[in-house]
Amino acid sequence: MTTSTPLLELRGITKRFPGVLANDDVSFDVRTGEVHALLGENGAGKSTLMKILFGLYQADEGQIMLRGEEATITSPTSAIEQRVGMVHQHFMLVPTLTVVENVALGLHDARKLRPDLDAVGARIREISEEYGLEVDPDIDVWKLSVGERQRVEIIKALYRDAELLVLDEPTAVLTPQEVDDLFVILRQLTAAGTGIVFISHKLHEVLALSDRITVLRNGRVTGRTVPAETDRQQLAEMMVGREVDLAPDRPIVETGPVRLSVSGLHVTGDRGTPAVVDVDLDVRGGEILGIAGVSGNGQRELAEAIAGLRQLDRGSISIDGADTTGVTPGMARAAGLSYVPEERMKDGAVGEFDVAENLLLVDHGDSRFIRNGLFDRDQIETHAARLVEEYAVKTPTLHTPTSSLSGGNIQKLIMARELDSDPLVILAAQPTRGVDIGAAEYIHRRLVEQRGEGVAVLVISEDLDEVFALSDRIAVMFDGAVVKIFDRADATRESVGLAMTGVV
Amino acid sequence: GSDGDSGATATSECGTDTSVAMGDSVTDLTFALVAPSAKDDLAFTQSMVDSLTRLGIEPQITDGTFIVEEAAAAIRGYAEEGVDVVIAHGTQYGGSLAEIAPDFPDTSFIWGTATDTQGLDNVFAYYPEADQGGYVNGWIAAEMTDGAAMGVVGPVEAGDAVAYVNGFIAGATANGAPAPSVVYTGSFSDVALATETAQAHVDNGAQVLTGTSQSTVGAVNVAAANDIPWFGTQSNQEAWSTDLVVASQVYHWDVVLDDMIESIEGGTLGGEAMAITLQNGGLVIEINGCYGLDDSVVDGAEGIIAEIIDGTIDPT
Amino acid sequence: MSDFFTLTVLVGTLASGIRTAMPYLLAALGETVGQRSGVLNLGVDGVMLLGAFGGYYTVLQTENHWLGVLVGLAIGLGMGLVYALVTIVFHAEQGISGIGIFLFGLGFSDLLFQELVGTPRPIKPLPKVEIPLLADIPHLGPAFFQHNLLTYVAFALVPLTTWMLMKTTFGMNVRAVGENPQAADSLGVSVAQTRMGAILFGNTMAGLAGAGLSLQLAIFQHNLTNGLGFIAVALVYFGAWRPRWVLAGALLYGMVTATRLRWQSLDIIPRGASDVAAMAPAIITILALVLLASRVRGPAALTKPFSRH
Amino acid sequence: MSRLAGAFVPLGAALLAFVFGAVMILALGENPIDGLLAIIDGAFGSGERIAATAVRATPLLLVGAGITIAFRASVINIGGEGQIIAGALLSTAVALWLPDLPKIVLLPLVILAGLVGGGFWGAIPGALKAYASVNEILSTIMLNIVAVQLMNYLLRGPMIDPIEVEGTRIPQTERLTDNAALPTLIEGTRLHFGVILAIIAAVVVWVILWRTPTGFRLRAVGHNPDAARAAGMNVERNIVKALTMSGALSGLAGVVLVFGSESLRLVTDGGSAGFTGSAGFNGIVAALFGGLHPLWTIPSSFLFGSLLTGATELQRDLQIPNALAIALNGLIVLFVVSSDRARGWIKDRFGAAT
Ligand SMILES: Nc1ncnc2c1ncn2[C@@H]1O[C@H](COP(=O)(O)OP(=O)(O)OP(=O)(O)O)[C@@H](O)[C@H]1O
Ligand SMILES: Nc1ncnc2c1ncn2[C@@H]1O[C@H](COP(=O)(O)OP(=O)(O)OP(=O)(O)O)[C@@H](O)[C@H]1O
Ligand SMILES: [Mg+2]
Ligand SMILES: [Mg+2]
Repeated sequence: MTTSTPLLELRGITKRFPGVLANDDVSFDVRTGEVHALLGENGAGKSTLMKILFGLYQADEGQIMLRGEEATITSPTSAIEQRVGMVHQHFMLVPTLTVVENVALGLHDARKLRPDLDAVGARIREISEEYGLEVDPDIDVWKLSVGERQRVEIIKALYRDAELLVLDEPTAVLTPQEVDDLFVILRQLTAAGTGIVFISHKLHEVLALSDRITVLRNGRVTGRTVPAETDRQQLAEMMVGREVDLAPDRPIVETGPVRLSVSGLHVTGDRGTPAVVDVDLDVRGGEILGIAGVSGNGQRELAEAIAGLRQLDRGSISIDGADTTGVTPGMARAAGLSYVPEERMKDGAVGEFDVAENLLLVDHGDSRFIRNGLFDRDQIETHAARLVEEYAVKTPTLHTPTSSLSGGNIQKLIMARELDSDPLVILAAQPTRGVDIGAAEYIHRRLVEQRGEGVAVLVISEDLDEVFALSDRIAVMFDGAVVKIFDRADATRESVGLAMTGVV
Repeated sequence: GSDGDSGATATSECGTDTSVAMGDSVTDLTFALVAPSAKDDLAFTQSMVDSLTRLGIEPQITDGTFIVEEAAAAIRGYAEEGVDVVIAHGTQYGGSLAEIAPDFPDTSFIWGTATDTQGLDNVFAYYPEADQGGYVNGWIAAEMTDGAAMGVVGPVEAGDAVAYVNGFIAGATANGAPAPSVVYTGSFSDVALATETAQAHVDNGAQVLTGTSQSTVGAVNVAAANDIPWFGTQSNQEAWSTDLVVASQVYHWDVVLDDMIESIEGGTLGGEAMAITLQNGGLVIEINGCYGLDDSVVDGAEGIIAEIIDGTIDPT
Repeated sequence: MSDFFTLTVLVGTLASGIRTAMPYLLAALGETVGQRSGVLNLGVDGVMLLGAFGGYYTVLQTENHWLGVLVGLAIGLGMGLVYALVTIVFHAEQGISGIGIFLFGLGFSDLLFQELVGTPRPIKPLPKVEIPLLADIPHLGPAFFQHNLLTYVAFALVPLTTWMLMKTTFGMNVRAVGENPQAADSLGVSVAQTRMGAILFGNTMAGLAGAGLSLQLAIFQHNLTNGLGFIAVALVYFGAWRPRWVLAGALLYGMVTATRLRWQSLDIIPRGASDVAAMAPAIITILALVLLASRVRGPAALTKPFSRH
Repeated sequence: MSRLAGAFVPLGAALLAFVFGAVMILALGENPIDGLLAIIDGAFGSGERIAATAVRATPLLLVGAGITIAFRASVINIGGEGQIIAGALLSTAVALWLPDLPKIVLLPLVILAGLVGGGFWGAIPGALKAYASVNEILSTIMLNIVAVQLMNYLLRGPMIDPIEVEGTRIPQTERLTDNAALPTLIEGTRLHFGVILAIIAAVVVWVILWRTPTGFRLRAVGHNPDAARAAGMNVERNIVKALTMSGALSGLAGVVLVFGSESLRLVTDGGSAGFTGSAGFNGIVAALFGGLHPLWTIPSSFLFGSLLTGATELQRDLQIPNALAIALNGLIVLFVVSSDRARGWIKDRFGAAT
């Protein structure tokens, strides 16, 4: 570590949103060539702080110092000009544009008639090669996998010669292999002198990558440390402010009858190619089946087919013995399915609806909530208040628009809704992606609880820690097929990891 | 009033202004006019404005009220204001008038085009026997074309338009022409459709065009561009094309208005429907001096008009 | 029926369909660019009416068609500034603002017409420009190469608009802000400026379409467009935001209109069925879209105002 | 404080629009004050005029209430004109066929027919959108054209007043039976039962949207069809439902326009506006102006109703073409929607409330 002026110094940053103090007198610095990790629960204020740095928000109080001088950053353009780059938590890509176009956006003054896409493409290939960021520059972004999109985001920043690179939860959507690749790239960058802010909820990543760690809670800095002096347990407790149980107890449960059965399933993906190929699965009551696999190997299509959201080409599905092949989502639910979709803001909740309404999204037709043909508002309030309480959903009121909750809290809300309806089968896709440690622990506990009540649980996750923490059996998907099903006792990270690459 | 104009055709000196000059005032009654299109549309509404002008009457005008509800409000408003005579110049206003007129027994309402007064004794109705002029126009057209095709640009297949068109067909075929081709565009106001319709007729070989409604202004342009003679109706349409408008059947409502005013001044506020016809001089075939129609044709037309007037010819 | 398949009639129908399509095409191309940037403008018809009156009145006064066209363009540009102010600066709801523009254009063009002109007086129509050599090709010449200049302009603008959208910096920015304005903004592309540019383009085209209509018809009167601008907006959806499909839609609408009028003229459609004939373009457009079954999604940010917070 | 600002911003904006209007009136050589007074007098000058204003607002309110359903379900319904006509045609047909039924039976039947006619005309674009991916802006605009021609056809053919066949062939029905007329509320004015019907409709729409599972589904589908589908809702059916309900209310507006009119008959002038008074469009303005809230659409419709009736007086009194009033309406819309803050205020306070 050097003693010279830090690359970046944030001094006493305060940012208020209506009713929320998102950052409260936060100070934070980054030196050249280091990775400084920013940790905190969902809603702690990490993204807000970084958006201020990137000129998307203006701080109410405080200063930004870049290379020792006070900087005014009023817009992303001025951030980019001052060589600050950011890879956003939610991808900032235009899906209908090609990779080159996405990179070229904003590079060219609109007064310049045509963007020199050839030159941009050439430079992208150079960067790709230099850092091993493989991606086809001429492909439309909507055709890319999540990992590839991530790479485009990084290329965008590198293309602009960022000296300070902010990565807001870059690993949330990556496979373990992709995470390793990313770390190689980031280390290369720091070696070249780039300063990096790294935000993640995955503590082992933080410990592996960063030079220093700062923890935020409720908008305030609550701890600063370095990896050598701490461990996962301690970090988790710094974040959450209480003791955290990282692996839920899984009591032994008698398994019941088969509740979910999939056989000979073939499904076509969005690109018209086979996405699920001849999959057979049985999940019994009282058992958690984890599906591991690198994203894009048919997990999403499998989940959607079971939930009735995607047409299937061949095969059959049954829930609790009832044939649900090709039914509507409503019918699948009627048969006893609860579904926690992968993209929670897109498929799981209605952002404009308030918390109480989202808790009613599935069961709104239930006679409990209706009196004389109209909604019984007292019942609805009571129901919502109970779920918010039981599932520890942090929300100012029951009538707060759901979109203003943090990701973790939205996920808890969806869990509350889905688990409360006495399901026979729970299908949970990426249940804790982007969710903080505290909330993830909570969600895991709830899923295990359902298992204890004899529910069949199917968890799809790219996070091997999660798969191992929850599953009784682990199925590995590769290229649309289930290549292997492990008993928990026989599974090791290595054997599962190998199966994920198609080697059985 | 039937002793109005003596001749049923009037040939304008080429180059004269066809706009109507203010006549000597015939009455002290106050007038208001409510009409669906613009007061200077060179068609239906203008025919009434011109007629009033000839009588030296300057009415208060609410024009462009194609929305019946609005027209009704205006009609009622004028009656409330104490205007003596309110002219509801739109067939579609009749229903509203049936409600309004009884509320104002001292006001006289004049309504057209309509063939009856709906049993109201303070309502006069007026209508044109438009088939008469249509017949004459058709006859002249046939005389000029020698068996060639003719095209008619119609609006919606209803109302006076049908009478005029049917009269035109009758006149043309009676004079040995093949039946003119008729297109109803489905709109009174769509100029683009009227224009393309005229063009379609021309492409299909039409040597003469006619049409009715305010949308035909576009069709006149097509006639002009292709050097094809045009026959007009409702108002004198020479202003649209000085050279190619052969003749226009012009509505001289003043003929019946005159009679109505007489009645009103005599204390009878309505109860009668009056037609403008070639007989009473309310329909005038105004021939464009600039077109240079052969005198023989004009004479022939005069003959036809005389036969319609004396009933030898039934134009329907 | 056989009458229709004589060459002259077919040629006339083609020419008529192309003429009819011109104002639709111009307006719809403009609206396409606007919508690609995320801005819906339901006021196209109003802007067209203002452009139509401006163009008409200029020619009435000066007899100079190109001045008329210029005035139409300028009026479109001016209305574009108004619309940009309302929707971009004030973030007003786009649907309702467009209807405001429509009502203003409908009323104001009529007001000006009544005060300044009164009686509809014809002007000299836009002259036909015969393309050398091509215009002389039998049958094809009269159908395709004997139109007024604006018609050629409208057709030429199809590839040009595609080029602008797909190849230029402006077009790339337009597509980006229409799909994901946050992403464009995060790279320093000004969402406001880009949308402003697209709105100005769209409205200028609407003004041009209006002037094109009145100069082609050589007349103006109350509500000359008769809802043409609304159909132009509909054609953007028909064309799924792709200029060449918008062209296909405009041509389809124009050709069906031309054909039905000719079939009525030839008595192929009997006189009593005039109303059914008048429905045909609308119904056929819908049916064509059903058959094409295009499931193309529109710009994701369409009608959504952008702000960072 | 912010509430005060909220109330004054749109008023200020409307005032600014009137200043523009005043400039136009001045340019026409008239006194703008007289103009304003004429508008006020025309809209509110007497009991009868207030009644006329309410009657004018009625179809706007009905269409507007329907529009709130459609727009809340994210369906852009530009087809009000066609749906009004469809409702008017079917209800008129019922009154023509069964003129002898007692009022107590016929009137509800006529109202039902209007709902069904308009609902059917709305269901077509609904089904096209849901099951054939045809954009509803396109199909509703096109169906307006079809409805007008259908009306022209029926009124000059099967439904024409028998007298007219021999007479001047005016495309209109005979005067319909009084048994189908909407009862007058206050003798001597035109205020009729339709006004109450419209207010009831607006309240019912509000109840449906925010107090019933049906409305809940419509709104969920409107905000996020993906989440709605994943939660088990039938997105397609809800799209059809939204357009059907929206169309049905426009159809009811058609009933009110025929059976609340003085003429008690359906007449066409070949286009749609002559009959509808452009309520299909003005209703959209009223609804959006009311923040897409059915209850706020009530005052909003009355505001536009009063502008429309006021404009007639402006023309009658000062001979100012009513084109000016139309332009002024456009300006008011533009100025008031631009006073964004006020809309935000209304939304915060009432729109999000359930
Ligand atoms: N634009 C905004 N308007 C209002 N409140 C906001 C806005 N953006 C963030 N917030 C609130 O500010 C707080 C901090 O949010 P922020 O996104 O910075 O959290 P985070 O630490 O990045 O959480 P996560 O781990 O879920 O990404 C939260 O309470 C959030 O709801
Ligand atoms: N999420 C849900 N939870 C419970 N019941 C539902 C749900 N969605 C739909 N239903 C029920 O399933 C049936 C089909 O629903 P759909 O949304 O298609 O509306 P619908 O049958 O037209 O009902 P309505 O007219 O009452 O809205 C209805 O009976 C409805 O009550
Ligand atoms: Mg964050
Ligand atoms: Mg139902």
